[in-house]
This record gives sequence, structure tokens and C-alpha cells, in this order.
Amino acid sequence: MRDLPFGLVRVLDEAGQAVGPWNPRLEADTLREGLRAMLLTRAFDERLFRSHRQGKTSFYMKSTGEEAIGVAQSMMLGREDMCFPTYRVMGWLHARGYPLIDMVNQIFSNANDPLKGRQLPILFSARDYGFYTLSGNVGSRFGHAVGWAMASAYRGDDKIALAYIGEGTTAEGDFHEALTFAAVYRAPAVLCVTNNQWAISSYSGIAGGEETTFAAKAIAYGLPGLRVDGNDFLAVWAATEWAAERARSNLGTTLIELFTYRASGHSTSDDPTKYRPADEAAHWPLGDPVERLKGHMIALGEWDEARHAALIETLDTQVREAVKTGEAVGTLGKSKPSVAEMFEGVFKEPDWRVVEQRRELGI
Amino acid sequence: MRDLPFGLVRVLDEAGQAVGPWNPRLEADTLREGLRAMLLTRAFDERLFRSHRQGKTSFYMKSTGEEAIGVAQSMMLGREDMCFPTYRVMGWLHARGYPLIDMVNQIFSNANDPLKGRQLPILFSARDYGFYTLSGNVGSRFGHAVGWAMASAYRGDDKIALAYIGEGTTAEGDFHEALTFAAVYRAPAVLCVTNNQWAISSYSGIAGGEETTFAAKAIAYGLPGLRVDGNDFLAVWAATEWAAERARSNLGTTLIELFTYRASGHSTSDDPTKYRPADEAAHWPLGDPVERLKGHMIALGEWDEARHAALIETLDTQVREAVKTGEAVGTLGKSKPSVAEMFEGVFKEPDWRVVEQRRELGI
Amino acid sequence: MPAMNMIQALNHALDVMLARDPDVLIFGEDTGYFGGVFRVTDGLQAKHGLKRCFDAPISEGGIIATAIGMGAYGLRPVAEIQFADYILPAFDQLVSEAARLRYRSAGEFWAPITVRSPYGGGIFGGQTHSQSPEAIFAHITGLKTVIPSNPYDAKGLLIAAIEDDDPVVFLEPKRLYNGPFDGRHDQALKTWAGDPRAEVPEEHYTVPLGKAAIEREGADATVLAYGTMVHVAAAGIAESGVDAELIDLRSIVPLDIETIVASVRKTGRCVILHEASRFGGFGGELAALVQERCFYHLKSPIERVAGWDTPYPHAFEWDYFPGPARLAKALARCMER
Amino acid sequence: MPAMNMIQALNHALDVMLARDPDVLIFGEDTGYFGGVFRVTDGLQAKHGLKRCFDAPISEGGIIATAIGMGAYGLRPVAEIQFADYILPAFDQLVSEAARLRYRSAGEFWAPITVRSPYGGGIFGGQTHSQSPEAIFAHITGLKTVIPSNPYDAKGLLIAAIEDDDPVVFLEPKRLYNGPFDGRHDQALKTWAGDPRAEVPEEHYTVPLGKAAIEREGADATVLAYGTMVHVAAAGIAESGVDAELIDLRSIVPLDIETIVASVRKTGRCVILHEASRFGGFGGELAALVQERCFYHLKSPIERVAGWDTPYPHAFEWDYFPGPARLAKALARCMER
Ligand SMILES: Cc1ncc(C[n+]2csc(CCOP(=O)(O)OP(=O)(O)O)c2C)c(N)n1
Ligand SMILES: Cc1ncc(C[n+]2csc(CCOP(=O)(O)OP(=O)(O)O)c2C)c(N)n1
Ligand SMILES: [Mg+2]
Ligand SMILES: [Mg+2]
Repeated sequence: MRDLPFGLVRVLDEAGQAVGPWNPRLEADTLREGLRAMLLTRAFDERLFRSHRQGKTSFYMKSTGEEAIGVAQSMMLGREDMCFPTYRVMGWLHARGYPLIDMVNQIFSNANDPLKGRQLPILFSARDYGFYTLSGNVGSRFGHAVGWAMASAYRGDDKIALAYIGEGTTAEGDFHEALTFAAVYRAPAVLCVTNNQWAISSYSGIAGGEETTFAAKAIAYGLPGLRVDGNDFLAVWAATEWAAERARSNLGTTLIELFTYRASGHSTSDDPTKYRPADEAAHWPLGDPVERLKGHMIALGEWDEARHAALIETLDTQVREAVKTGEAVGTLGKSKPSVAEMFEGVFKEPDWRVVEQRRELGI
Repeated sequence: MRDLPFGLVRVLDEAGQAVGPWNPRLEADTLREGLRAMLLTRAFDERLFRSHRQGKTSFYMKSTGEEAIGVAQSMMLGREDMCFPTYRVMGWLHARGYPLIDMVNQIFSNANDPLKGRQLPILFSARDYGFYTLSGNVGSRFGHAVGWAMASAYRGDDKIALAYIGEGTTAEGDFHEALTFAAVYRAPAVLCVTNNQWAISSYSGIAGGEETTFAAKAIAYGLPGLRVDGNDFLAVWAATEWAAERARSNLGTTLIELFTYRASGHSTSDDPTKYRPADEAAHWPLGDPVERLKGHMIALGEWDEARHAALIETLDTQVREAVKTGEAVGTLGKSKPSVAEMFEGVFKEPDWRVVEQRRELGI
Repeated sequence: MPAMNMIQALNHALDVMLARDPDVLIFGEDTGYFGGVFRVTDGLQAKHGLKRCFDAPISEGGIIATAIGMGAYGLRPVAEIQFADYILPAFDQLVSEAARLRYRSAGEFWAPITVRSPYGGGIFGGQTHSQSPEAIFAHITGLKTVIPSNPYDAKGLLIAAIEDDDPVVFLEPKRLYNGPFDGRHDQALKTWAGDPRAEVPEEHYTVPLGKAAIEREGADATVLAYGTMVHVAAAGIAESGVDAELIDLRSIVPLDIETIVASVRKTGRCVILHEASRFGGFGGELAALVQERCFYHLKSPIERVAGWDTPYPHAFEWDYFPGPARLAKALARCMER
Repeated sequence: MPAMNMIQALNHALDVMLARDPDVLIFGEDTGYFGGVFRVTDGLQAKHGLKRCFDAPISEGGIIATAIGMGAYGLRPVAEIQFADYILPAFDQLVSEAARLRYRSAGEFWAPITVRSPYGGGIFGGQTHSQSPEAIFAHITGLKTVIPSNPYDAKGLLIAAIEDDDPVVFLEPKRLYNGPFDGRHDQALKTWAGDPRAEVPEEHYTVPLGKAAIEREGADATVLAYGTMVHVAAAGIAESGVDAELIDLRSIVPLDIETIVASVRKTGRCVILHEASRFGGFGGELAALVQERCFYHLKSPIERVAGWDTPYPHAFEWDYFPGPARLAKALARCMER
């Protein structure tokens, strides 16, 4: 087990065949569903990124190149499980059919924003979809997953928690503290490092990635650590299944490094050509996860170029319609929830301070 | 190298012989000096602990059972190196001849307290003795050692930093952050976990010690990790020498787990019989470090019972005299530095607030 | 009604809640088998089992993060931080997460957690076992901060805090654990025995968060205090001979502004007393509020009596600690003007 | 004298200090090759080398701990925290270590570090890219807190902070990086070009810590502000028509109490303006000090205009942000009484 963190779990080979002991042997429908959700994630990202350029939102972040992760894990895990996301696993929501229009409204901070205008775009919360509340701070929810998982075990439930952290963010104390608690209390959790090789402008070496693998950090806690090809939908699925099974059998936490690549800029505020070769993305070391799954399905005879093109078309239409509907409600600054929402939810019941201040503002 | 953290570096065998590849082959004078400093540490602890019972100080903490650590490392490292201590390595100061009377005055918080009455007893600072300022917070100086070591490298100096952290405190984020920086910047530092098996009332398992060794945490950072018999003066010396040599040759940081045992209570506020078998200390798993070094020296023909008894007598007299001198200055509440010292040193130059407040207090 | 010291009253509150609500659980450094360094969780593991009361790694950030996750699941964890000085490594968890969960998720998640911690000075604990960090919590939107001054309130407020659906920082004045302390350090130690505020009902009861107590009625000045300082204030008032009204705030967030304003409008003078260093302390907020709302009733400047603007200095504990004499002087100054 | 925006002025200060003092070095998240997400360290690595200006792991606690260790060795590190909201994971290092090193070691060790961080709102950054945490630093004994409001001061204050032998938290109003901003968000963006405060000498100079600037003289009221709010205050004063004196505090610790008191004694009225939420904010301390020292000169209650007591709400930025209209109203209220 001490060697696992230094290998790389892969299922899809160069020829698009699913090979080796980790092959999860998924149904063709499952593959199609996965591909759909990944393509939807990508289509949504493209369009909403453009909305930002048009001034319709204050901020956006793409998952480009990393879609296999959120999608495979969302599909693999149960509806009662909870994911503690980063901003780069929106595929989780797309795979679970979270309404596009709700996403759009949140991103436009308009009157129908499900988060009531209180949160930066894409820092979603979607309890019913097993998606814990995001925040701008990186890392600080990693330990919540462990507490949540411990609570599930305490209650005798069989729900498990899955958490993400970027490879750059593993340097935070939160990472270490979460793993320590996970190990000591044998929390039914799956803790994932998404190693997309970049943290804004810093390559993974600045987080210690040149000294060893991120999966190897598991050894410090006596936990199993898996290093997985994060651009391989099947490998992500299989590793997650293995770790989830361990968690549900009360064998405790697994640390999974998902080796991937951030193909786009960090966010709408970022210009990656300032710090990395402009063509780096073209040489994705592990290949585009969408292309790889598509190739596999075509090799299986379960997919073809025409259906692929049609699917992209359909998804883009869905996204465009959602965006149009959202725009009709309004975009950043043109529409927003009632200002009263600014004062709600500080506490469960408002205290005199917000009551008075609301009055002062005349609302 | 990945297996080192799971072994145990030992030199002294059951028969008191120095054996194996780690034997540092020390001169007999060095051994005698080490034994003296360990015995002094113990004598000092015994007497000052009693002073607390007599109300002469507010607080005391003993290093009993762990004396080999501070003493061997203090002797092995250079005068220009800096140690970032915990409260349980007072042997560092005893080995370097820090004046007993200064220690006593600090512990009695009297008029001659070198820390001017500002700090809790035994939370020393002794720059000239390579001993960094202690504080009540555990763990929060571990990263200072890394920054200090980086500064030394930056300046092109060959000073190195040595830091301690208790095994319980490895659970703090500070531990992880220090190791991350140490690895990424290849800091010339030796980072030590003193695993004395207890953290107040919590056994080492609460810090993850049942899942793996503390030395194994080095693997998470791609650093070498040594697990060392901390009650074996020669093993501690040899491991420190190895790590110091690495640091000085710009090979970076080593993590050393010093496996030992806290033979006494946590502090004067603690009653260990409440949470561990009263006779546990009698079965020290690695033996009393003082007895082991003594046995070795006798086996070498460099020491005998009579000299041992005489040395204890001499040291106790030295300690008693220092305590008497300190008592003559005054003990807790009977003597203290000028109250003006309360207002000094908040900033380099006082601002109007403390100037006014000093005036308000009429001093 | 049995007499309890503050440790017993707090222990009782936890015991009652463990028995009453299966969602309550307790953890912290040394809180399990050992029962806590101040013994507040003594016996709870033996009585309620290892799953309900256990030890945590030395990781305050990890403790609060874990508690938040449990709270989000639906439990009501009570975390102990061994000394309030050591809450700081968990400050980000409290501020960026616990306090903001409900707001940012539009009510989907919240953190019904209670963070207990002994705070304050008077025990010769030196710099890092004596501090009073309440001001840095009071400024955080979404966080409640509660500070009892006697065993009865301690039990009732702690139960209220645990039952509250928002995160509560519950600061326990460690100098009051074993007896009231009025700042006269040279006098014999008092215990809680015989003090009516130490008569603590066995059963469940609450003292509501956000309601101050008028500890003493008075006509000529208002003294605002909390925690240990309530007792110091009483002594200082007696020493001054001023007929001052003494208000024990009990919780600083939510703050009982009505009681404060009514009193100062009546008396026309106000002195604020806290242990924390003065500059930027909670006394500033209180003074600002009082002058905003009682300006035309004030006969003299609002005074603040507080720790000096230095770190907590071990040997100078009684020079630093704002004792009754300093309060009495401030009251006298108010009356002269 | 070249015109510089605030980013250029700060970059210039760092450049000057790197060239002048081999003990100065700079690090933080993305500060090296990339030059910082706000470009403040742009070009410094290329010019001064990898050893002088480099990237740090995402670990604010680690960054400050490392800086303290370097400071104890004898260097003068300047650490950047990418957003002030993210200082919190390092709060324990700042409070328990940086601020206390000198005092507790009786002067054997100290931390001559500067922690730069963009703070404040007005850029639609939402909850965790907009906060103003100055109050929690101001309360910490041993820590200095500096906040410039224009390019000239930014350079001079930053150099003074780096040369200071105590730890300084240096908060940069990110809304002012590219131009002055008076809170009128619906008007065209202004740049610093043409503003006399943007004329920044090339060479080394300092603006001393602890000296406020009288930004505008006035007879009838005093407005206390810092950072972005200095510009908002100027607009609000103009809008109100009140002849108010505007004081730019520039550093809140040390605080220029003399200038404040002299002004309020002259004008008899005081309004405090800050972005941070009101309760427990630094305005409380200012109000308390002013009424303590100017009580008999005050003609009306000291007003505080500040962020509401809610987290920073993304879509409601301009409802939350205390703009010129709110200040003008407060000034008018003062004058009526
Ligand atoms: C506590 C904290 N520190 C710093 C930041 C600023 N920041 C936002 S994203 C980011 C990079 C994160 O990199 P990584 O963890 O690798 O995640 P990725 O963006 O690559 O998915 C940083 C430094 C933050 N949001 N929170
Ligand atoms: C940040 C912080 N948290 C908690 C404490 C309280 N505390 C003091 S010593 C201690 C136990 C430390 O155990 P360990 O690290 O194993 O060191 P040992 O005492 O065994 O040498 C604790 C929890 C503290 N001093 N600082
Ligand atoms: Mg990354
Ligand atoms: Mg220990």
C-alpha cells in the first residue's frame, strides 16, 4: 500500500481501450451520461465566460480540462452523500441535473439568484444536490467534510463525504488538520487533491510537487493514497468507487490525487500567457478528458462523430436558452434580489442592529 | 530512504555497548559532559518543581526522561546555530552553561528576571545560547525555524536551525506549513518531533500515532525522516550529526522523530495518575536515558558509581546555591522587576498610549 | 437547590444536554477520559460514552472545522478550546466559515456550534493563558459571544448557546471557576458556597442570549461589565461610595442595548470595565453606542477602565489587572465633573 | 516628478528598498515571476533576482511564520497576502508571535516584518475579496497598522513600514490602486493622472507612521477616515455643504491622537467613516477616544458611518458601501443638533 501513491491509476489506454484491473466496466448508458455532463460543463463554461466579457457577471471560473473529475465522482456517489467542492468541479452539478437557469441567475446576481445576491458568482451552494456551500477562501472546507463524515458515522448513517482541494492549497494547514482528524477518527470520507499543475501562476513545485507526489501525503497519516489519471473518466470512477467502498465499510478515509491539467486561465481575472507557454495547453500531458472518453465510446461502437456533434449542438442550445432566460431576468447591476436580502440570514433571527440599519436604509 | 522512518536508530544496546553503523564514536570527555548536563537538568527540575510546591513560582515543567535530547543536540550543534525549543528541552541550556541563577530568577519572576517579569516561568529566551524565545502556544515557532534557516542560506551563512515540536502538536497546521516551506525552499534545518507518547492526558494515538510513525510524516514532503531512540544519547547525537551535515551541505531539511517518554506529569498543574497507570513510568519502554549513558560509560571503564554519586552531589549543590541566591532576591510576588518594565518593549519606541498609561499608574 | 461552583454548573449544563439531545457531543483537547484541564467535562465520557465526549488532536483549527462539518450535518457539537488564547489558530474557521455559512448559502447550511473556552486573567497564567479576546469576536458578523459571571448564568447561558442555531463563542472567566473574585487579590480566596448566584437548579433551564442583568440598581452612574469584571465592578462601586447601577452584559453579541441605554439615560454617567487591553477593545464599541444614544443625557465623558495596552505581563498581573480601585477612581472622576 | 498610480508607487517603494537594503526580500502567493495578482511586485524578480522576490506556497500561516523567522535572523521580509480576507489563517502568527516577540523575549528577538495586503471593497469581489479587517489588528498590542489613501503616501508609508523595526500590517485599499474613488460608482472611472497626490518622487523618502494628514481644513465638523474612505469623505463633505475638516489617519496604530483631538476641539463635531461593518469596528475606538478627550467641546453625538452589520454582500455592494450620501446625511444631522 505504501507504493500506491507513487504509481498512476489509469484505465483508458492510448488506443481508447479500457484496460487493467481498475476497469470499472460501466454500462454504455453511463458512459453516454458522463460524456453529456462533461460536454455540458464545457459548453456552460464557454458561454458564461463570454458573458463575463460582455459585463453580465462580475466573475467566472472554468473547469476546462478537468471535467472528468466532478462528473465521474458525482455520478458514482449516492444522492445522500455530500461533496465539499472547489470552484473547479462544476461538473458535479451538471451531472446531477442542477437547473442551468439557477446557475445562470446566481452568476448574474439577478433577482432570481438562489443565493440571494450574497455570494460571488459560481460560489454555489446546492444542498439537495449534495453540494456544500463554496466560499472564496480555498481549503477551509476540507475539514468540514471530515466532521460531516464523522457525524454520519456517529448517527449510524451510511452517507459519506467527498472533498476537493487544489494541489496548491494542500500547503494550507487546513489540509493537514483534516487528514489528521480523518485518520484518527476513521472518518468515512474520500479526500481528493485535484492536481491541475497550476495554482494561479505557481506551478505545482511551489506546493512541494517536485519533492514527491500529492498522493504520498497519505503516508503521513497512515492512510491509503491513490494517484489517479484525472483526465480518465473510467479511472476516476474506479478509484472513487474503491475509496467509497472503503469508507462505507468503515475502513476510513482514502486520499486520492487526481492528476490533471488546468487548460484555461485561473479565472476571468487571469491571463495565463503571462506565466506559462501559450501553447502549453495544446500539449495536455494526459489528453483532453472529453476526447478520451469520446474515443473510447467510439472504439466500443457506442458513439460516433455525428451524435457527438448533435449532442454538442443540443447542449449549447440548452445553455443558450438558460442564459437568455437569465438575461431576461437581468444581469449584474441590472437586476438583483430585494435589498432586504442583504440583512437576512446573518443570524437565524435578526438582532436589533440589522433591524435598525434596515430602517435607516428605508427598506 | 522511504523505509528509514519505520525503523529505529539505536546505538546503545541492552548491555550498554555502542553498536552499529550509527555509533558516533564520541570521546569519553564528551560523554562525561553529556552525562553531567543531563544530571544537571534532572537535578534542576527536581528542585524547582519543589519550589513550585512551596509557592515560590507560579509554574514549572520538567523534562524528566527526555534529557538526552536537548543535551545531545545542544552539544552537537554549533554556537551559531539556533534552536527553536519546546518547554521540554531545557537540557539545551544546561549543556551550554546558561547561568543557573538567571534561570532561577526567571522562574521566580523576581527583580533580576532576565525576561523582566513579562513571561511565564521557563518560557525562556537566550539568544546568546542559541535558544529562541519560547511561548505558551505550542507549535507556532516551528515555522520560524524554517524562515531563520532560509535567511541563513540567503545570507550565505552556514548556520542551521533546529526546531522541536511535541508529537501531540504535530496535529497543528503549523507543523505541516513548516515542513512544506522547508521542503520547497530546501531550508538548512533539522526539524524534530519529540514523541514522548503523551500530550497532557492524550496518548500519541490522538495525534495519529497509531496509524503510522511521526517520522513517516517526512514522506509527505519528500524529506528524509529518521526515527530515533530519544533515550539513547549516542543515537540522538548521531542522527543530529547526520541531519546537520545534510543541512550544512545544502541538501535541505531532515525530519527526526525522537522516540522517548514523558516520565513526569505534564506540568505543575497536572496529575498524571488521573489518566495513566501510576506505575507506567517505572516501565520506561526505552529505559532511563541517564542510566543508559551511565551504564555505557561504566562499561567503557570511563565512569563508576562513586564518581556518579559525587557528580550528583556537586550538581545538586550548584542548583541549591542558585536557588538560594534567587530566593535572596525574591520569589513570586515577593520581588519583581520595576513595574515600568510592563510598559517597555511593546514597540521599539513607546507610543502615546503606554506613555499616558504609565503616567496614569504614576510610574 | 444545590450550590455549585462554575465548573460544576457548566458540567451540569453539558450533562443535561447530553442526556436530552442525542445530537449534542463534546470534544476538545483533553476533554474525554481526563475531563478537561479545568475539569469542566469531568465524568461525562464515563457517563455518556466515548462517542459523546472524546479527546481531540492538538489542532484548534481542526477542532472547529470538524465541529462545523458536524453542525452542517445536523449535530450540535460543543467544542472546547483549552485556553481562549489558543482560539487564534481557529480564527479563520470561526470567521470565514462558522459565522458565514448561513448567510452565504442563503440558509442551506448553518453551524449550530458552541465553542467553550476559559478566558481572562487573575491566575498568574502569563501572556498566553490570560488574554481576553472578546473584541475580535464581537466585530464578526454572524458570531455570537457570551460571557457568564456566575454559576446560575453559566448553566443557563450554556444551554441556551447549545440550543441556539447560530455559532456561539462561550467565554468562561477562569478566575471565577472556583469562586467569585472581586480583584482584591490580597484577600482570602472565596468560594461560591453561600452565594445565591451559585444556587443552580438540577434541571434544564435557559438564560436567554442578549439579555443583560442589572446586578445592582443605582442612580448616579452606570457601570457596564461582564465576566470577572462584574465582581470587580461591585467591589469598585462599594469602594467609591457612588450610587452606581451595575449591568452585567452576559452576552456582548447580541447586546442588550435597551437595558444599557435606559440605565445611562437615567444615571447620566457611564464607566465601562473590561480586562482586555483598552485600545480597540469592546469598550470602544460600548462607549460609541452609549454616546450615540445618550449624548444629551451624559453629564461627563464615558470612562473606560481596562487592561493597559501591553501584552499580558506575568509578574505584573496586579498592576495590569483593572481592579476595584481603578474603577472607584473612574467613578469619582465622573462624579466630580 | 512622474505621475504614478498606487500600484506603481508601491512597486517603486519595493524596488527602492530592494536596491538599497540587501536584507529586504519579498514573497507571497504569485508575487514572483508573475508579479502579483494586482501587479504590485511586477518586474521585481526579473530585476532583483529569484532570491529577492519569489513565490510562496498557498499557506498564509506559513508565509508569516517564515517571515518572522527571517526577521528574527536579521532580514526585513515583506510578505504579501493576496487579499486581506486571507490574513485570517495567519492571524495566530501575527498576534501570538510577530506582535509579541520583542516584549516576551525582553528585546532579544523582534520581527521587523511588513505584511502587505489589498483590502476593502468597491470592486464587486464579494464576501471574501472585499473585507476590511483593520479593527482586529488595531486591538493587538505590538502590531502596527497602516493604510495609505494615495500614491505619494503609499510609497512613503511602505518604505517607512519596511524600515520600521516592529511588525506592520500594511493594508492597501484595492479600489484606489488605479485611481481615486469617491464612492460615486455610477460615474466614469478616474485615474490618478493629474492628481497632485500621484506625483511620486523617484527616490527614497518616507512618510512617518503615526502622523495623520489634514486633507481638508474646516471649521464646523471633523471627519475621520482612512483608505478609500478619504475620497468618499471628501465627496460627502462637498455634497453636504458643511465646512468640515477631513483627517486622513494614514496609520491607525500608531494613531495620531493629537491631530484628531485638536481638530474636534476646534470644530465640536465628529463623524467617523469606515468600510468595515460598524459593530466592534475601529470607529468605536475612535468615538471612545474623541468623547473621552473632547467631551466638553462636542456639540452633537459623534456619528459613525460604516458598513452594515452583515457580511459583505456581493450584489448589494452599493447598498452596503458607505458612500458620500450617507456621510453627507450624517454631517447634516450633526449640524442640526
Ligand atoms: C485562503 C486563501 N488564500 C489565497 C487565496 C487566493 N487564491 C484563490 S485560488 C488560488 C490558487 C489555488 O490553486 P489550487 O489550490 O491549485 O487550485 P486550482 O485553482 O488550481 O484549482 C489562490 C492562491 C484564496 N482564495 N484563499
Ligand atoms: C496552540 C496551543 N494549543 C493548546 C495548548 C495547551 N497545551 C499545552 S501543552 C499541550 C500538550 C502538548 O503535547 P505535546 O505536543 O506532545 O508536547 P509534550 O508536552 O508532550 O512535550 C497542550 C495541549 C497550547 N499551549 N497551545
Ligand atoms: Mg491547482
Ligand atoms: Mg508529547
